[in-house]
This record gives sequence, structure tokens and C-alpha cells, in this order.
Amino acid sequence: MTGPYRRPVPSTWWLHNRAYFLFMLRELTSVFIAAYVILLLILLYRLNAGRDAYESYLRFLGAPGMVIFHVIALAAALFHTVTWFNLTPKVLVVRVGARSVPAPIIAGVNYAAWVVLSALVAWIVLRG
Amino acid sequence: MAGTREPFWWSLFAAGGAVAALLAPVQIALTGIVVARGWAGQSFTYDRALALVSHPLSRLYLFVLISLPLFHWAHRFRFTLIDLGFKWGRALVAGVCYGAAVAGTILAALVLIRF
Amino acid sequence: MTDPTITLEIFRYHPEQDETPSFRRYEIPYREDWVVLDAINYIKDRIDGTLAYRWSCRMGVCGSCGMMINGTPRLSCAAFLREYYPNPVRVEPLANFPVERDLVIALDDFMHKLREVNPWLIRAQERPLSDGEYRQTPDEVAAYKQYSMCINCMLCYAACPVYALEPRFLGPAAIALAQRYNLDSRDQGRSQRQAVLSSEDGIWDCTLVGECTVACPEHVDPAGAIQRAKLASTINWYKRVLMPWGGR
Amino acid sequence: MNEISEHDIIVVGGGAAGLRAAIAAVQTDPGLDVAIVSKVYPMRSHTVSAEGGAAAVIKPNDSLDEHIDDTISGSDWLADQDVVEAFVREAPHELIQLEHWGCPWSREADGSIAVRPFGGMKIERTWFAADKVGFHLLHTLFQTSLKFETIKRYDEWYGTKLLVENGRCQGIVAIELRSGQVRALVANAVILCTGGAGRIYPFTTNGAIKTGDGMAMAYRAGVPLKDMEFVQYHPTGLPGTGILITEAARGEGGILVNKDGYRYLQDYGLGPPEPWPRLRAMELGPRDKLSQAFVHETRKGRTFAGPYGDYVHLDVRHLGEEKINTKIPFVRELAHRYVGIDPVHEPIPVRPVVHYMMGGVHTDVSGATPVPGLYAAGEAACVSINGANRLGSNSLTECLVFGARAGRHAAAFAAQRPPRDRAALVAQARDEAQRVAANFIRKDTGAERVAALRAEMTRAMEEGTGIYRDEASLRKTCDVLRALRDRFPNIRLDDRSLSFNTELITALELDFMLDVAEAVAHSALARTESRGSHQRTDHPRRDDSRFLKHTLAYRTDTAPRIDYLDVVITRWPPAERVYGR
Ligand SMILES: Cc1cc2nc3c(=O)[nH]c(=O)nc-3n(C[C@H](O)[C@H](O)[C@H](O)COP(=O)(O)OP(=O)(O)OC[C@H]3O[C@@H](n4cnc5c(N)ncnc54)[C@H](O)[C@@H]3O)c2cc1C
Ligand code: SF4
Ligand code: F3S
Ligand code: FES
Repeated sequence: MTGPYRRPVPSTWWLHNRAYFLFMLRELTSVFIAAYVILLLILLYRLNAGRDAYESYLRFLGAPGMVIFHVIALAAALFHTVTWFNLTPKVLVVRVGARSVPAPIIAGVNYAAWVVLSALVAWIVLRG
Repeated sequence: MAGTREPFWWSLFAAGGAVAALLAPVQIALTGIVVARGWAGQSFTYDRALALVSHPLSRLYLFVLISLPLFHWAHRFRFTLIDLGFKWGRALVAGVCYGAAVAGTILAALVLIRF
Repeated sequence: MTDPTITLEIFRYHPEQDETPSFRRYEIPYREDWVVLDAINYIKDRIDGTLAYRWSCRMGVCGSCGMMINGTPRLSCAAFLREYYPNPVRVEPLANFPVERDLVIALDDFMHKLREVNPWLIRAQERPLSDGEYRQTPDEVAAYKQYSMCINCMLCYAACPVYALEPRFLGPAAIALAQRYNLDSRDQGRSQRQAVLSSEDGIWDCTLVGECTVACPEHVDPAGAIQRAKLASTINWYKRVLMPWGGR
Repeated sequence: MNEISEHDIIVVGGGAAGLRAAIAAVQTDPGLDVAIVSKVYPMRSHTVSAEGGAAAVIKPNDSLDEHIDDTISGSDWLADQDVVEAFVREAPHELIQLEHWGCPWSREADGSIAVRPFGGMKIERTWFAADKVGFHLLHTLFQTSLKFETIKRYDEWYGTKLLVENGRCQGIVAIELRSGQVRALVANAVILCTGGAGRIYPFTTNGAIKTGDGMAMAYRAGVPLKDMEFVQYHPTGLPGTGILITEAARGEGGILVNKDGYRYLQDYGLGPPEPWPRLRAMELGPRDKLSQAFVHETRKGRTFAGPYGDYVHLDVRHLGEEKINTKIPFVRELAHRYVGIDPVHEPIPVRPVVHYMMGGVHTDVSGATPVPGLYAAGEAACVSINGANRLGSNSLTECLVFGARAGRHAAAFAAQRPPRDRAALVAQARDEAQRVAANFIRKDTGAERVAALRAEMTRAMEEGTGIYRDEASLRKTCDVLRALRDRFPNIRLDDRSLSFNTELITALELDFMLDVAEAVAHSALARTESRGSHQRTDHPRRDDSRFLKHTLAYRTDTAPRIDYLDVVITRWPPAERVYGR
């Protein structure tokens, strides 16, 4: 008599199934976003330190390796945006009478806000 | 009572996730690619950047943009480590992750206050 | 023309004889209108009486026939062979649960957790039967109805990697059922369920993988239930911290 | 190994009746220790599959007398009228109690309970929760039962025998599926709530677990089975699987048409088709009449022929998608899943299918059987509210009303704490363990397979005891059943192990089903009249002078002994059953 059998869970479980893999990717987008805000923080620090420090840092950011990193980070950020907006309706259930507001509408409002905000930020930064 | 602090971390995670979802793509595209490749022309010279960042609203904006996504990262990373089998010391994992986010937040405040 | 056949590869484990499980292959007639459960019943009746599994209603409502079918948690009475034919079908017990024998999993853990969330209507004051029913408008019913549809089939637990890694996690169905009562306009027991929900292995363990909702045959959306519980708990927490004088 | 466990009350069965009984018992006397023994986890019980609703008078346009009247005429006057009165009186209380426990009943706009029409009822009084009524009722009861700490459960324990000692029922012998251990579960009172026996037929709405175990256990303990010849065919099951399309589909306005698109029920005394919907008429006639009409249509060649036999169409298209989705969403889901059609756009193929046993363990109005300490309720019992034909939506309510009654009476009985013969009970349980081991687990001779014998039994039941019966076919069925009984000891199992031996369980179930099937066939053979669901082509008339009586079947070593008991008639003298007008 050996009793109930417990199947082991390998630590690579997230590679065995597409949905789990996408979940893991989604979670790891946060690493890229965090890395980006750290780079941004350094940019601000250098800006504060003076013209030379700032410009040398910009040159550092302009190196191909850093640009590749940012392209990847951008892809990660977009993936995060999409997954985040699509999940928002799960957390926020807005009821109007008997029906809750359909998920696509909540997600749609998110996307609209996203477009407006992105345009606003780009305009402020780039207008000069 | 570790359990009772979860709502706090979760709310920072959620706020950070929302900030990142709304702003990270445009920010990365701007400072990481457009500015870095020099495509922004005159708009991001030292003087213009300094003027832009010195505005109190900009600094508030940057503080939020840096701090909250760090908490977002901390929360997700903490659970990712657990999911990957870091079973030992859940408290330690949490301490390191949130600690890093807190440190980043303090640094951001220190940098931004000096403009 | 020979009649078409299909192969089933079935997970076998016998606690009295086996150290580890193995797979056994059965080739059986293929019928367009058969579900996987029909195929398994055919095997049990005609080929191998030793195969153990649970079933009863064969109409997707008793919740007893959940299995991993080609790696996905499904009700075997609602999964048609034609979805897989002519490829073989691999049948395993629901993932993430201890296996009693063959396709039979141990349910004790969920039964315990279900009890923990106090899944019954809690009232400060019971209403006498002679006063008739509580009034509840169709809107108020709609507020919790979805979460009351859970058939306890455990597909969501089999789909949830967090439950796989942390068996103490309260899990999707138990939380959805707690929410079912929390959102019922007749109920006054939210605070009694809160302790369990927001305990160490309650709602906060969930990282919103979301596969529970994908697996759920009843469209309960446990993932949504959990996130809503998180939001509600968080709002409560801030209320308590920021307005300690406010009571509840 | 622990050979014996002791409780005050043991409830066998965790369906609607069993759970209601257990809760009633602990509410009557919170000091009692009550155990529920069930071969499946309670929420898997077949109550879960009931779709349409539960009847009770609640609306101002209704009255108790109307419900009584419908039930008695529906029963073809074979119901005990005092029992029906008690049932109808207590029904609203029970459904309100369910409401107070959280059942998500469907509502009117003002928040009050909504009701729908049902077959054979002349006023709308069927409470519903969309079309998953049994599911909601069962889960509400089960979850509510969790709050009572004095209710203990033996989940996935299979009862094999009642422990009767000194003429009193003192418990049950049960096998734990997980371990295979056999144990005496001893108590002062036992309540059998083991459900129906539709699985004695090949084509049924009933789930795999409805094998009449409790009926057979009581029968073996000397309790008669009452009115077993009355087997209800539901007019609308899906061909092939037998999955039920609820009567609510017709209650909401669905119609039945033959292959010419003609509403054939008007040819069988169920009234003019218009206006529609109309209560107690056409598609809202009683189930026995509708199923019989189908057979006549088939004989006239006016039904469709399909791979799983003849069928007709249930058409709900005119209700529209909105109504279908709010009132009968499960019908849409089932039709889509199991026959691949969408009822919003296409009619549903349906045919009559075995659904419900009107008969069962003989009890009085409090659920007590003739054996002291033994009670029964729900579909397993026959308290006699259904007579020769049950009205749809009366049986869920019956489970609640008589489950509660049995629970309360058993509690009063158990509270006297009569002495128990512990040693004798343990000895009996040991003998039972021996029997199971010797006949099945340790036996390696024999040639018969469980599934093969079962298939022969169900075929014999369909051929001899279907919608229409006659002497010759009934005799043949009785003979086949006897032959199967003789072959049964020659059975051989593939599985000789202890843990989760489901093949052993199916063998024990077959053993029980053979007993129940014999009781059905012999009761039907002896009743030489036609009444309700029991239609004899050789005796086409109702015969009140000889058969205004309940059949009682007693088990003997040979054929069952058949006896009769007068029907209790109070205020409603037998009359003609009139529908459609
Ligand atoms: C598809 C379908 C639809 C229906 N729709 C309606 C409807 O709309 N309205 C209505 O009023 N009625 C309806 N009915 C009838 C009604 O659902 C049943 O009569 C009722 O649910 C029976 O309940 P019960 O508690 O007696 O038995 P069940 O719910 O069948 O429960 C039997 C219990 O006994 C246990 N058991 C059995 N044998 C053993 C054993 N040997 N050892 C241990 N435990 C055992 C089982 O585990 C189970 O827990 C429907 C029936 C079917 C099949
Ligand atoms: S939530 Fe869905 S998947 Fe999970 S147990 Fe309930 S019905 Fe099954
Ligand atoms: S899959 Fe698991 S992690 Fe949460 S969203 Fe569902 S419970
Ligand atoms: S057998 Fe009941 S859900 Fe599949």
C-alpha cells in the first residue's frame, strides 16, 4: 500500500503550456519596465549633475546595445499594456442596473485614455 | 500579521501596473529610442530638458512614473520567484523586493527634490 | 472497410501495487457522437473492469467526471472524441490533486476549504418563515448569480499553477463561492468570511494567471471573483487604516 | 481497523431528501449526532440534474385546494389524500426555508418569488431558479448543512445492508470506497434517502448512481415496496443519451410537433391547440398522457425515424432568444452540446424516456416504514403523493417536505435512545464483509460480466414494462429477470482490489437493481387495469372496484409476494381525469 500518488511539479512548469508561458512573459514585463525607470532615474540624476554628465549619458543611451534594450522594453511594455487593459474588467465590475458594463467597453475606455495620454506626453516632450 | 499588509502592497502594485500600462510605452519610446537616437532634434537639449523637469508638476509626474512601477515590479517579481520554486523564505523574498522598490522611491525623491 | 477506431492512453495508478503511475493504451471503436466518458465506459464494460474513475450525470452538472484530456482539464462527459479523432486521446486524472487511483483524485482538500469560507447565508437576525421570502430584485440576483453556478468540478484547481505550487492556496472555486455569498443582498456575513479570504493563503496568493476562468465549464469566472475580492478587501483595509474611528 | 462507528441517526443519501432530513434532525434536537452516508459526494447526488422547478402555493391567485386537486387527479386517484394535504400545506414553508438559506430563486420585478406553469397544474405555482433548480437547491442545502457541526459525513461510503436486530433497524453496513473497509455504522434510527432506480432501464434521464440501492436494502430487510409498477416516462428526453429537456421548455410555451409539423396532442384528448399557452392542456398535460400519445403517433408512422429510434420535435423557436436565455439557458446549452442544434433556430429532437419511480419504500405520512427505527424519504420512498403519475415539480418539494418530516420523526425516535445490540451488530457486519469478499473480491471463478447482465436486465425491462404493457410481455420479463438472478452468482470481476474498486460497486448495484426490477415487473403483472403511467393493452380501463389500492411487493426467496393496501380517500372521490378543457 503506497497511498495516494502526488505528481511532482517541475520548476519548468511554465514551459509546458502556452498559456502558462504567456503568463510568465506577462509577469516578466515588469522587470523591463522597472529597468527602464531606473535608467530614467539615472538620466534625471545626470541631468541634475550638469551638462557634460547629461550629454555623456545620452551618448551612452544612444549606443546600439541600449537602443536594442529599449526596443525590447517597449515590446514588453506594450504587452503589459494590452494584458493589463484586458484584465481590468475582471477587477472593476461596473454595474448599471441588472447588467454589468461589458468588458470590451471597459477595456475600450482604457485604450482611449492610453492614446490620449500618450499623445499628450509626446506633445509636451517634443513640442519645443 | 503579514496577511493584513497585503492590501497595501497590492494597491501599490495595481497603481503601478496602471501607470506602467498607460505611460511606459510612450516614455520608453521617447527617452529610450527617440531622444537616445537623436531624433528629437532640439527638443531635448540640456537646457530644454532642465527647464521641463524643473517644473514642479513634471517632478511630481516623474516621481509617480518611477516609484509606482517599481512597486509593481516588486510585487510581481516576488510572486514570480515563488512560482519558480523559491520556496525558502517567502518573507525574505518579499523583504528584498519591496525593499528595493522603497529604496528606488527614496532615491527618486532625493534626485527630484534637488532640481 | 473496417470500422474506425480510436486510441485512448489512460493514466493508471494503483496504490496497492504501484510505486509510480503508467499509461495503458486501449483501442476502441470510434463513434462520432461519443464523448470521452462514453469511451471510458466502453473500456470499463468490455475490456478492462479495473479502470477506476468517477461519473454520474453525464450531462455536465454533477461535476464528478473532470479529467485532464490531452493536458487540458475538461469534463469528460462534455468532451467529444471527434475533437481529437483520429489522434489518440491521452486521459489523466485532474492535475494538482493527489491521485487515489487511476483517474480518481482526492477531494479532501477542497471539501475542507469549502467549509472554511462559510458558504452559507449569514444573518444577524434570522427572519421567521411566516414572514415570507426576502425580497430580492432580478438585479440583485444578477449581482451574485454567476458565482452561484459552480458545480465543484475542480477543473479550475487543475488549471491553476499557483495551487500546484502552493497547495495551501484557498483556490478559485472556494473564493468564488465566498464571493457568491458576499454579493448576495440577503447576506450579512462578509466580515466573517474576510479572515479566511485575506489570510496568508487566501486571495493574495493568486497572481491572476486566469487559467481557472478559461477552464471553468460553467462560466463562473473565478479569476474575476478573486480580483474583485482583492479590490473590496483593499478598499476595506484603507477605510480601516485611514478612518479607524469610522467603524465599519 | 475500526469495525463500528456509532451515531444517533444515520441518513443514507446526500441528495435533497437526505440533506433536508439531516438538517431537520439536528434542528429538532441539536444534541443529536447525525451522520450522512453517501456513495458520492453529496453535491454529486442526482438531485443536481433537476431542471424545471419545485411546486408550492405562494401566489394570491392560487390555493392549497387547487394544488391538492391537481396532485390527486394527476395521480389518477392513487395518492393518499391525507398525505397530499400535508404535503401541499407544508410545501410553501419548505421553499421559503430554502429561500432563507440562500437559494437563488428567480424573481419578479418587485423582488418576490417568480413562478412558472408546469404540466398538469392548472395554476402557475412552480418556483424556479432559471432551469437549474435541482442544482441550486442541492448546493444550497449542502452548503447550509456545512454550518451544522453535529452533522458528520461519510462521503463515498457505499451502503450494502441494513442492520436489523430485534426487529428494529439499528444501522447500516457500508464500504468505504477509498479503502475498501467494511464497517458497521450504528444508530438509533436510519433514514433512507437513496433516490430512484431509473437505471433499471436502458434509456433514462437518470444518472449512473440511480440504482435503487435503498429500495432494495429495505426490501431485503422485509419492508414492502409500494406501487412499483408506476414508472414515469418523461415525454421529452434527447434521443441517444436520454438527457432531459425540462418540462419548463413547454411551461414557457414550447410546443410538440410530429414529422408533419402537426401538434398531435390535440388528437389525444388534450384539447384544442388554441389558445396557447394554456394550463392543464396540450403540451401542459400530464406526463403519462403525453408519453402515451407519442407511442400512438409512432404507430401511425407520424414520427421521425432516427439512429436512436423514433422522435418528435420540441419547438421553442417562437419564444425568442432573449426568453430562452433568461428562462431556459440550460436547455439551449444541452441541445447545443449533445445534439448539436441551437433551439433558437431549430426544433429539438425529443422522445419519451424513463424518468422517475412513483413507487418506493412503503412509509406512512411521517416517513416511518413498518420496521421501527427505519425511515425513508425522497424518490426512494413512497409516501403516496404521486400515486400512478407524478406531476412535474412535485418531487423536489416532496424531498424537502418529507425529508424534513422523516428527520424530525427520526430525531424524536432516536432521542429515546433505545438500547443497541452492539455485539450482534458487529457480528452482522462481519458476515456482510465476508459475503462481499467471498462473492466478489476473493472469488475467481465465474464467467458473467457485470455490464453484460446489466444490459440484459435493462432490455428486458424496456420490452416488458415500457409505456404500454401486457400479460405476455410482462411474464416474459419476469422470467428473464429470474434467470438473471440465477446467473448473478456466476459473476466474475476483473478487479480484486480494495481501494476504489468501482467494479465491485457496479456489481453490488446490479444485485440491488435485479431486486427492484423484479418488484416492478411482478407488481405490473398483478395489476390488471390501466391507471396513470401503468397502461395495460390487455386491460385498458381503470378498475376502481378492484384496484383503488396500493400494491405492496414483499421479497421472498422466489417471486415477490404481492399484496394490496387501500388508498386513503378523504374529500376527493375518484372521477374521470380531464385535461384540455
Ligand atoms: C433529469 C431530471 C430532472 C428532474 N427535474 C425535476 C424537476 O424539475 N422538478 C422536480 O420536482 N423533480 C425533478 N426531478 C426528480 C427529482 O430530481 C428527484 O426525484 C429528486 O431529486 C430525488 O432526490 P433524492 O434526494 O430522493 O435522491 P438523489 O438526489 O438521487 O440522491 C440519492 C442519494 O443517495 C445516495 N445513495 C444511493 N445509494 C446509496 C448507497 N447504496 N449507499 C450510500 N449512499 C447511497 C447517493 O449518493 C445520493 O446522495 C428530475 C429528475 C431528473 C433525473
Ligand atoms: S469555479 Fe468553475 S471550474 Fe472551478 S469548480 Fe466551480 S465550476 Fe468547476
Ligand atoms: S488560475 Fe490561479 S492564480 Fe488566480 S486567476 Fe486563477 S486562481
Ligand atoms: S458526469 Fe456529471 S459532470 Fe460529467
